[in-house]
Amino acid sequence: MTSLLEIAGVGKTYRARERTVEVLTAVDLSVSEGEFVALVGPSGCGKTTLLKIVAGLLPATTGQVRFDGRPVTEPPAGLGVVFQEYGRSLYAWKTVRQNVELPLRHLGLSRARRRELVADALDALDAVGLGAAGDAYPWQLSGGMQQRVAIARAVAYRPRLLLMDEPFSAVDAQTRADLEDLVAALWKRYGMTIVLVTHDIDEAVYLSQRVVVLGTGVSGVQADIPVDLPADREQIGTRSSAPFGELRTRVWTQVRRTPDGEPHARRTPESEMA
Amino acid sequence: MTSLLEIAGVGKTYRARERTVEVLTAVDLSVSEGEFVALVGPSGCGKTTLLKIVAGLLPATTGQVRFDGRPVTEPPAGLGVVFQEYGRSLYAWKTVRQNVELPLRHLGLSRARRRELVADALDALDAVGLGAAGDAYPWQLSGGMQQRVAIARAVAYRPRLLLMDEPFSAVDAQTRADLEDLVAALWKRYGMTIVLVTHDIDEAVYLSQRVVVLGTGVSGVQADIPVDLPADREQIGTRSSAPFGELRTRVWTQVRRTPDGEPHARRTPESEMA
Amino acid sequence: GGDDEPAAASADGLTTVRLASSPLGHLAPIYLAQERGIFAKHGLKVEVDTETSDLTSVPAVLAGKVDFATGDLTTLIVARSKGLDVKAVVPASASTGKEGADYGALVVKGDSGITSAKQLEGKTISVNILTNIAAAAAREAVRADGGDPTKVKLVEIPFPQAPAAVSTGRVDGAWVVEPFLSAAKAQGAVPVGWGFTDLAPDLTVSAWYAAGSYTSKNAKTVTAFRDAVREAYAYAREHEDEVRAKIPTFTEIKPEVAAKITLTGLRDEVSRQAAEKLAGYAQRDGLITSTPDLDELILK
Amino acid sequence: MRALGYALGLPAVLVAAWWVASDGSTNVFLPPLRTIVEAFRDVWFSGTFVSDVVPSLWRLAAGYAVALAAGVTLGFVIGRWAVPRALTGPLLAYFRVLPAPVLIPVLLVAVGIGDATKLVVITVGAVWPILLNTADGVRAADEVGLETAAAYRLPRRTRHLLVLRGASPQIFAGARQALGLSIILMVVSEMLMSTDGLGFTVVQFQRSFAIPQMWSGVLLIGLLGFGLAKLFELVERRALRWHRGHTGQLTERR
Amino acid sequence: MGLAGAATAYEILARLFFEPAHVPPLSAVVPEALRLLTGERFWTATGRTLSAVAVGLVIAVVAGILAGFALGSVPQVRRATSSTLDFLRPVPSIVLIPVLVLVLDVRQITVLLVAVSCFWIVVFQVLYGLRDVDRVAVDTARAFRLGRLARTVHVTWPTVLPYLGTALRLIVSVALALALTGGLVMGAAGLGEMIWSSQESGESTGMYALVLLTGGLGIGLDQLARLAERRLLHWHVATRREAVA
Ligand SMILES: Nc1ncnc2c1ncn2[C@@H]1O[C@H](COP(=O)(O)OP(=O)(O)OP(=O)(O)O)[C@@H](O)[C@H]1O
Ligand SMILES: Nc1ncnc2c1ncn2[C@@H]1O[C@H](COP(=O)(O)OP(=O)(O)OP(=O)(O)O)[C@@H](O)[C@H]1O
Ligand SMILES: [Mg+2]
Ligand SMILES: [Mg+2]
Repeated sequence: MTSLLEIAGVGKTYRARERTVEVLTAVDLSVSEGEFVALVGPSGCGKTTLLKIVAGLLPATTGQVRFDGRPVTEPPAGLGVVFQEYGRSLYAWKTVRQNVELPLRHLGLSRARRRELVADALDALDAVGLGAAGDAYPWQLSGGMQQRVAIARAVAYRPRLLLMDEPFSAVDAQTRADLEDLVAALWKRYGMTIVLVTHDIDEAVYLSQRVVVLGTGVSGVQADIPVDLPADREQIGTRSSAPFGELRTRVWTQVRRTPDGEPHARRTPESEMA
Repeated sequence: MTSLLEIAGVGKTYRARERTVEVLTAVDLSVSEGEFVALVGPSGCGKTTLLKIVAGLLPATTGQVRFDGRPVTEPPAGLGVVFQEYGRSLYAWKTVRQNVELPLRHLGLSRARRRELVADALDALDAVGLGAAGDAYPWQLSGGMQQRVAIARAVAYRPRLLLMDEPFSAVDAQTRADLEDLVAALWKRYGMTIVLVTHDIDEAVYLSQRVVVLGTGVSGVQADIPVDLPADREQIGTRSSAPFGELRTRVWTQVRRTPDGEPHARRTPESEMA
Repeated sequence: GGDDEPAAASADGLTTVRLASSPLGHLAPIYLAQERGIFAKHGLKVEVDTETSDLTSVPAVLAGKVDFATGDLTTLIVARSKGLDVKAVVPASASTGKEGADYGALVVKGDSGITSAKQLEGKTISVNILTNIAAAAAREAVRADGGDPTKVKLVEIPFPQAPAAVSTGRVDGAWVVEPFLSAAKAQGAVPVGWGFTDLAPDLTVSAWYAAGSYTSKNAKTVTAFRDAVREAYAYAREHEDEVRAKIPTFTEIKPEVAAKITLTGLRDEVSRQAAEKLAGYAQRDGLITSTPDLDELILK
Repeated sequence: MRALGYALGLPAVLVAAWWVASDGSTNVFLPPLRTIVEAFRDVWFSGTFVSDVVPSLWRLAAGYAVALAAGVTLGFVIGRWAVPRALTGPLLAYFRVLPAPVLIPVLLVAVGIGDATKLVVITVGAVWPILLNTADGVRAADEVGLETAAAYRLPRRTRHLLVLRGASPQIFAGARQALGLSIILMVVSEMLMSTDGLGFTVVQFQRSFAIPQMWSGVLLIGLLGFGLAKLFELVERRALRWHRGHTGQLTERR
Repeated sequence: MGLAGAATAYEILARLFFEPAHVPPLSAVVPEALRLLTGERFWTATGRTLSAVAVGLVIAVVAGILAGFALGSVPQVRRATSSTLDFLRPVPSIVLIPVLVLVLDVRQITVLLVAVSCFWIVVFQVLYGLRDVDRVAVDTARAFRLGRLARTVHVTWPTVLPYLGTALRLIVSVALALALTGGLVMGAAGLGEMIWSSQESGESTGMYALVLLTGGLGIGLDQLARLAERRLLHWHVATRREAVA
C-alpha cells in the first residue's frame, strides 16, 4: 500500500486577542491508501483541528500535509467530510434530498453517471433510515436524523478519502451499530480511505485497522495501535472476542495516560462543588 | 416521594406545508421528586420533543404536563436544561463564564448568595475541566468543550428539575465518566430531580433509578424499567456487576423491540448500495 | 436645434421653439395664443415642456435642450454675473403696477397688531426662495414703508405653506403670490406691503430667456417669438375671462379660485431700471460680487 | 501602511483622473477640479465651517440618534410580536413612501420651522432601514437561544437584550444604511426652510450659480460621509467581534 | 385594522389641532381621492411614476447584487473601494441635478435617482448579508469542492437572501418616494408633479388626496415585496415562525 496521506510535523496555534492556544505540535502520521484509521483523544485535544487541516480547510501553523504526494493547500479532489457540527453543515434552505445530492451535481460528470449517483444518494438515505424524510428540511429533523443526513451525503459522494468527525454521536445504539456496519461495508466495497474521529473506543477498535491516540495538552500522536482483528467483523461476535477486549484496554490506557497529567475533570465533584 | 412531574396523555403532531408528522401519542409518565429517570429510544422517536413539552417550551397537541401539581404552560421555576443543540444554546457574544453566570444573575437573590452562586459557577467550570477557558468565547471551543459549558451552566443553577438531552454525546469516554459521576454526586447532594435523555444504554442504567423506553413510529412509553442497583455506584465496579449486565440487556431488548418493526437501517448496506 | 437659422423648420414651414416652464398661471396667455394661431402667424410652432423646474431650467437652456425658459429676474441677474450666458427676451410675469392690487404681497396675521411693513423690522418674514426676487420684494416692502430692510430676518418657506405659517404664527410675515395671497387673505391674513410695485411699477418679475448664443444665431426666431408673445399679451389683456378660464385646464387651481385671484401683469419690455435695482440688492445681499452688464442680460 | 494604501489608492487615481479630465473644462457646471479646490479653501476655511457645518453636524447627530433609538425600539416590538406587526404593517408601508417634501407642509404646521423640523425629516427618513432590519433580525432570532432563555426564566428585559444582541449584526446593517441616508436627509432638510447648515449653503450656492463652491460643498459632504463611516466601522468592529468569531472570520482560513 | 385606527386618529387630530385649510380632515380627503380615481389624469401619472419605479428598481437590484457580491467576495476589491464608496454614498443626488440635466432628461434623471439610492441600499444589505455566511456551511461546500459559482448559488446566496428581503421592502418604498421627489423638485411628469401642482395651486385637499393614494400604492408595492419574500424565504426561521403564529 502506498501512503495516501502524509502528515509531517503539523502544529497549530490559534491566536486571538483573548487567548492564544497551542493545540497541536509536530503531529506525524501517515495513512495508506485504503486504510481505515480511527483517531481518538480527549475532548479539546485537537482532533477536529487536525481533520480540518488534513481537509485543507485550515492552514497548519507548522508542518505540512501531503495528499497523494501533493501538498494540501485546498480541499483535494475526492474528499468527503462529515463535520462534527452536522447541524450547521446542512443547508437549511435545501431539503434532505437536495442536501445529499448537492455535491454530486457538481462533479462534472456525464448525465447518466450523475443520474446513477443521485439514485445512489437516495439509496444512501434509505440506508440510514431516512428514505421517508427526503422532502423534509433539516430543521424538521431530530438531531440524530440530521447527523444521518450528513453521513448519507458523504457516503453517496463515494469519496476517495472520507473524514468523519464523531459521525455517530447523536444516534441511538441500534442505529449506531447499523451505521457502523454500513460504513464498514462501503469501505470494503469501494476501497476508500477513512479517518474516523470518535470518542467511543469500542467503535474505534471495531471499525479500524489502526487506532491513533492524540494526547492532550500540547499534543502530538501519543500512540498508534494496530488493530489486528480479522477483516470480517460482526457486531456481537467481534466485540465479545478476547483480542477485542485486549485492544480496547490498550487504547483505553493510552487515552488515560496523557503526557501532563489528566486534562480535566480530575477533581472529584464532591471536593469542588462544596 | 410525591409526584413532581405528571405527563398525562401527551401527544404531539408537527404540521407543516411539506409534511405532517405525528411524533408522540398518549405518553403517560410520572416522575417523583428526587428521582433520576433516564429516557432512551431510537433516534427520531420524539425524546427531544417530549423534553421540550415538559419544559414548557413546546405546546403539546393533546394531553397535559403537570409540574408540582400545576399545569405547565411556560417553563416552571427551578428548571435547568441542557439542550441537545448545545452549540446554539450558548450565546456567542458572551464568554464561557458569562454564559454560565447568566441564569444565576437573575434569580433575585441577595448579594452574598449571588456571589456564592457565581463562585459555584466557576467551580462548575473547573469541575468540567474548563476552568482555564472561562474567558474564551464559545466559538473558540471544541464541540465537547461547548457541551461541557452547557452542562456547567445547568449544574451551577442548582435546578429542582434538571432536563438533559444527550448531554455527554460530544465528550471522550474519560470525560464522560467524570461528568456522569459529577451529575450523580450533585443529584445525591441536592436531591434534584433529573430526566436524562441518552443513547448510551449503559449510561442510562448506570445513572438512573428508572429507564423509560420510548418506542418508535407513533410512540408512547414502551417500557418502564426500574433500576434496582445499589445507590452507591462506581464506574468500574457497578458496570461489571451481574445485575447491571442483566438490566442493560433488558433495556437493549426493549429498545430493539419496537411496535411496528425496526424503525430504520434495517436492511444491510450490501443490498442497498448496489 | 438652434445651430442654424432657420432653426428647425418643420414641414408646414413653421419653426419649432421649445419652451420650458412649470405649469403656472403665466403660461395661460401662451396657451391661448397657441390656440388662436398667434404663434403660427409669426412662423412659429411652440412646444411647451412643463417637466422642468427652477433647478433644471438654466442648465437645460444653456445646454440647448430647450430654447426658452422662464426665470425670475434676480436669478437671471445672478446667473449673468456668474458668467452664464442667459438673455432675457420678454417678460413672463410682471407687477400689475397697482399698489393694493398686485398679485404678490407681504402679509401678516390679521390679529397680530402689525399694521405696517415697517413694524416687521427685527421680525421674521418668509419667502419662497432666499436667492430670488421674492427676497428682494419682501425687503423692498419694508424699505418703502420707511423700515430698515437689512433688519428683517428672512426664512425660506415654500409659497404653499406660507399661509399656514402666518396663521399659526410660525413667522411674523410672509411674502406670497397668487393663489396663496388669496388663500392667506381667506385665512385672515392682511397685506401690509406691496414689494413688487415698490421695486418698480413696471417690474418684470420673471422673464422668458434664452441662451445668448441661441439669440445671436437665431435672431429672427427670437424676434418672432418676442413679437408673438407680445401679441399674446395684447390678446390676453383684452380677454381676461379667457385667461381665467384657461388656468384651471393646466394647473390644479379650481375655476372658482381662478375667477377671483389677481392675475399677473403682462408687459412687453423687460424693465431695465428694476433690473438695476435688483442687481444692487443682489450685491448687497452677497449673492453676487459684481453687477453684470445689463445690456448683455436684456435683449434689445 | 497597507491599509492606508488601500484606502487612498483608488481615491488618488480618481482625483488625478478628475483633475486631468476637468482641467481645461469651460462648462460652467463642470468646472476644473483646480477651481473647486480653490473654492473649497475659500469657502470652508473661512469661518463658514463653524457657522454652517457645526449646526448641520448637530442636526445630523440628533436626528440619527433619534432614528436609531426609535428604529431599534419599534423594530424590536414589531419583530418580536405578531400583533403589533399585523397592526402596523400597512401603516408603516404607507409612511415609508412619503418623501420629505410631502412631509414638510404638515411638519411646518405641527412642529414649526426650527431645528425640530429638520430633526424630524432626518429621523423619519433614516428610521426605516433600522426599523426593518431590526424587525427582521429579531424575527430571525435563533430558536435554541430563545428556548434557553425561556427555560432559565430569564427576566423579560434580559431576554429582550439577548434577542437584540443576537440581531445586532442585522441592526448594524440598518444603522449603516441609515448613516448614509441621514447625511443625505440632513442636506435635503436644510434645502427647505433653513437659514444655515451645510445643505442650506450648498443649495444657496447652487441657486446662485456659484458652481465651484457648490462642488466644494459636495466634496465636503463626501468627506463627512467618509469620516463618519470610518467612525461607524470602529464601533461596529468592536460590537460585532463575536459575530466575526462565530461565523469563522477571525479564524485564519484557507 | 391598524389602518382603520390610524385613520380615526388622524381624523381626530386633524380636527382638533389643525385648520381644515392646512390639514384637511379625512372626510374631505377621501371624496377627493375617489374623484381622482375616476379621472384619467391620475392613472396616467401613476403609470409614469410606476414605470420610473420599475425601471429604477430593476437597475438597482441587478447592479446592487452584482456589485455587492463582487465587493463582498473579493476582499481586495472591497478594501480598495471602500473609502471611495464611503465618500460617494452620502452625496445627495438632488444636488447634482443641474449637472445631470446637461446630459439626461428629467425622466432619465428620475430613474437615475431611484436607481442610485436603491443601489446603495442593496449593496450594503448584500455586504452585511455576506458577513453572515456560516463557516461550517462554507467549509462543507469547499470540502466537496463546489466551485466559486456553485458556492455562491447554493450557500452564499441563500444566506444573503433574508438581507435582500429586507432590502426589497426598503427599496420599493424608497423608489416610490424618490420617483415622487423627481416630480416635486424637477417637475418630472407623474404623481410627484401632480402633488407639486396641487401644492402650487393651493389645493391642499387635492394634495392630501394624492398623498393618500400614493400611500395606498406604497402599501400595494410593499405587499408585493412581502409576497416575493415569503416565497423565496419559506425555509427561513422568521417565515417558519410566522406560519406557526
Ligand atoms: N476557532 C478557534 N479559535 C480559537 N481556539 C480554537 C478554535 N477552534 C478550536 N480551538 C481550540 O483548539 C483546541 C482543540 O479544538 P478541537 O475542536 O480541535 O478539539 P477536539 O479534539 O475536536 O475536541 P472535541 O472532542 O471536544 O470535539 C481547543 O482547546 C479549542 O479551544
Ligand atoms: N420543528 C419540527 N418540525 C417538524 N418536524 C419536527 C420538528 N422537530 C422534530 N420533528 C420531527 O419529530 C420527530 C421527533 O423528533 P425529536 O427531535 O423529538 O426526536 P429525538 O427522539 O430527540 O431524536 P434524536 O435522538 O435523533 O435527537 C422527528 O421525526 C422529527 O422529524
Ligand atoms: Mg472535535
Ligand atoms: Mg433529540
